[in-house]
Amino acid sequence: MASVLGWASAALVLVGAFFFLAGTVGLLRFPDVYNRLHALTKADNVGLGFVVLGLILQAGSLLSAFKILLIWLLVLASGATAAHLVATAALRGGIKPWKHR
Amino acid sequence: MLSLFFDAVLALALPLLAWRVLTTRDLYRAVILFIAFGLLVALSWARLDAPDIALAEAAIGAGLTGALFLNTVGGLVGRKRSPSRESDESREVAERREAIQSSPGEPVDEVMRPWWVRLALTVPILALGLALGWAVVSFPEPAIDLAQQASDNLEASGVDHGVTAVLLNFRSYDTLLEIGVLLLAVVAVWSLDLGRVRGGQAALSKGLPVLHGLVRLLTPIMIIVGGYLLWAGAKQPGGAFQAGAVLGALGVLLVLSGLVRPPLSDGSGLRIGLAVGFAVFLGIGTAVMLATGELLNYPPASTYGLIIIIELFLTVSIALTLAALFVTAPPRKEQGSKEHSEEKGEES
Amino acid sequence: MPELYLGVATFLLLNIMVGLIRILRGPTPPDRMLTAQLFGTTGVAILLLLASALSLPALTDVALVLALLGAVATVAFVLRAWHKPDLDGEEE
Amino acid sequence: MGLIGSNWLVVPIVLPLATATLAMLVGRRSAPYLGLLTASGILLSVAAIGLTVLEEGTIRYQLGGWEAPLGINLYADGLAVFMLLMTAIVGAAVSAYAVGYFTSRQDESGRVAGDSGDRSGSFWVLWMFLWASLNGLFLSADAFNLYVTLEIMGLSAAGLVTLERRQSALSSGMRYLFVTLLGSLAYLMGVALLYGALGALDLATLGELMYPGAATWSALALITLGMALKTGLFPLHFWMPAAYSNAISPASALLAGLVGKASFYLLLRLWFDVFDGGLGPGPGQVLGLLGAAAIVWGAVMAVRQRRLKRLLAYSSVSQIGYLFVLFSLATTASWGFDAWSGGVYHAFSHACAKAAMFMSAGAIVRSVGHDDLDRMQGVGQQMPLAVAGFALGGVTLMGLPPTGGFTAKWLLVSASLESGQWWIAVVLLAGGVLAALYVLRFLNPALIQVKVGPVARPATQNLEVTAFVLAFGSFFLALLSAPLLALLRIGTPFASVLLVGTP
Repeated sequence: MASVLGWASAALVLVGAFFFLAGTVGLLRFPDVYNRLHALTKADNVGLGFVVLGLILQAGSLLSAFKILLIWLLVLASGATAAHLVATAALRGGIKPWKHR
Repeated sequence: MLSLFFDAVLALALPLLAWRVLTTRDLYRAVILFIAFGLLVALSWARLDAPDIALAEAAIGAGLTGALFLNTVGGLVGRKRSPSRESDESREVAERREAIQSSPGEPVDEVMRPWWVRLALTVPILALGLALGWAVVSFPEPAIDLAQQASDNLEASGVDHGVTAVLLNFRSYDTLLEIGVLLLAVVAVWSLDLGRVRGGQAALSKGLPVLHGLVRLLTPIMIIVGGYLLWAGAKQPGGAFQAGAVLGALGVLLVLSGLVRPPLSDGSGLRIGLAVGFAVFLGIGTAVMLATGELLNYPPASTYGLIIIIELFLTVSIALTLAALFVTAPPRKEQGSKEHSEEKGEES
Repeated sequence: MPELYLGVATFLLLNIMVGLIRILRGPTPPDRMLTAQLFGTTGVAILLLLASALSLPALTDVALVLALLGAVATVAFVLRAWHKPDLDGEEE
Repeated sequence: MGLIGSNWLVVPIVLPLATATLAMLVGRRSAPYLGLLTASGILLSVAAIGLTVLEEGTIRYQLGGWEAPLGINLYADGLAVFMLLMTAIVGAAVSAYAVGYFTSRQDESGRVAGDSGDRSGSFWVLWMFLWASLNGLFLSADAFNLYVTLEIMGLSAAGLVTLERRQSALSSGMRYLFVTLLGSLAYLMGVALLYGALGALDLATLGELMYPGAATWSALALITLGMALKTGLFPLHFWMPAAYSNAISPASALLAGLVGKASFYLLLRLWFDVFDGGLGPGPGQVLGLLGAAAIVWGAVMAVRQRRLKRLLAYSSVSQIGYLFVLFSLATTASWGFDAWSGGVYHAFSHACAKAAMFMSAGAIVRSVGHDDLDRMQGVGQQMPLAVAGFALGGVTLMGLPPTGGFTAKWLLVSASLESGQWWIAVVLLAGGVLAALYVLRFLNPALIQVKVGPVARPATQNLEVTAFVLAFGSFFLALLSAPLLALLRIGTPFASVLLVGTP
């Protein structure tokens, strides 16, 4: 049982790491700020989400599991808000969205 | 092995990042690099097994300092907009700035550094670096182990966490004076009379409701976390500084989002709040002289209680100090509408 | 398990290093700011992994503080630092 | 010693701290009274500490009840009390001066300031913090605690410079802040190295464990560099003229009189108590050479100035040189104590004289509305007391008897002759001649009789009187040499010399 949990946890953490990688690649490769925001939120929501899930499986106590979950929810809320604010500001600041030609 | 690799990446990244922060001429870029630098420093403290400092660095280095710098850069841009036509030289500087700028509104460091200045600075700094490295490598085994002495006396310190014991008992005099530095910092900033220097104006008109929603969500959580850190400080990493930093960040958020009017409503209230931590610390430190005969020598029976009382008030003052440094202007006696209209007048 | 967590933490740290390119290149201030935002999230993940790998529960608190304050710099950037060039470019 | 006896030691630190907090809360009306009350309290406590030290020897005080390496100690020996006394006298005079300075609603150049009340409130908070940090620095026996006092000192001093709301004051205040932060950071790095190598922060413990090695040599270099920068030793004096001349005059008096002396004291304390006389003769010679260069360079630059306050600032560059000369003279040879006490005595007499001169200059500038040396004709007629105060301070700088400057120079010159370094004596005497030249740069035009009609000038009597009284005190400081030198003997690092040589 413990080893199954361990494997699951390892897999989840690795999936999370993959999404962080995807976020970083997107950040570097995407053409404008709005597209990059999209990549960024993948890392925020999904990447950290999977890492947190993996760690919760290994968490020693209910309290620490709850704390880790709370951290993820916080990042989710502030990440979404920050992305929204940056996008709005960029739009107001006159940065034109990229269009594929 | 792996941990060694992690540390190696950190050790390489820190000087590289520091160098980029210092040599970057675009101020936005420098500030954002500095935020990243603060994050890596927090990670380093975590690796060095110093979670107390990692906590403080995460709150102040990666969070609040970045916000303060961004506010300042915004203020600089606002300043630069207005007259730069005093002389030909400044126009030249302005033109060069235009040329360097990659995007409108980006402030650029204008100081030109000739090569010989760089050389003259590089040589002694390199020498200093080498001397420091040599010195650290040649450290002997110290004759005295203060850490051991501190943990030997932990029992008598009234708390169970070594860092807190050092800060509020063994070396409480240092901490008392450092709290004085915080109070002094606010007075010094007020003496600059920066009342009318504000950061740039909001770059968004829509989207504020979302921000307000976030702030309303974060407010209770930050208060709880601040209280948790304060309470935890007696036996694990945490304490007044970390709790104060979290609550100070809350104050900054409230000020920024406009949910609290900048010069926190009442001048004398703010002054009392800023001074209360220092005053209580000094008062208790002096009062215990009557019982034990020495400054800051708490009576054994009430040590824990006194430390907790001091920390509670310190948290309030530290939080207010951080928020007040963000607002910069001293509170005015005649408040409210006038202040607000002044601000409006500047913006239009 | 600690080795795996440590490995993933190192991988995430390398991610940050690569991401620095975006801060250096920009081209616009919002690009740089959102990269810093990503770094904050990555830092939270690294700290959580380290807390588990090194059995230092205090690092979870560090991650919590980082998560709480992650948005402060971004909010300051949007509200105080970045100007609307089209609106205040020609004042006075 | 009774309970009260040893607790006198914390009064000069705790009292101004409490006043600073109160001054922040009460209105600007009562802050000056609080300040004067504190000044008298500090004078009283310093007198009590001085008497105790004279009678019973050095005092060690355990803060928080913890013993030395773990906790922080305060330590009062003759040198510490000497510096406390200097600070108390100059501080009390500047406090009295500031009461008069801030009651009129005008700034330095005679313009009516809109909110001098706010400035007055900030002044008292900053000055009380500064005073507490100075006293704390002189009494501290802990390397890290010294850093904390340096931090308070630098921040409050920078705040005082920027109280004058002109662009020039703001920029020189910011530069001063950066310089002082840089100096403190260098010091902190040195302390970190000492802690890493020796494992302690208590000065006495560090002194016992001291050994010549990579870490201690680097620490010595960093600490010396930082403190030389903060004191303004040539060629690290670049920030001084602007900071001293652009600040409001009470702040200039405090900076030139006291703040520079504190970093010098710190260097002196560590150099002889911890680093064993500089870990060899070489480093002291370097400092002595720089000091000699400073004496000449500062004086020559002072002669060439066209503005009164800049002249005084460059004079400080020169006078600081005298302090550093002692490092090349004070050895364990028989003249060691003479050189050491001569330098320290010079710190005292210069603090009083230069503070008094800046105070006189402030009164003059406020009255005539400028500090242009070429337009000072007839000032002597209108403000005899201020000019007299300036002249008395000037005589101290020249080192003529019976001033404190004379005692100091006598001790230094005799030490340099005894040690065979006669060239130092030449520089010291040349510095005195140059001082006469630059003092006359002001006195010459000021004492010219001119015909002027009655002009409405702001009342500056308070300022003139306080400046004159302080200058008068410094003028007769040589008469107090015997008790003051007796005080300096208590706990001096040159005790062994004293036993051998003639007192």
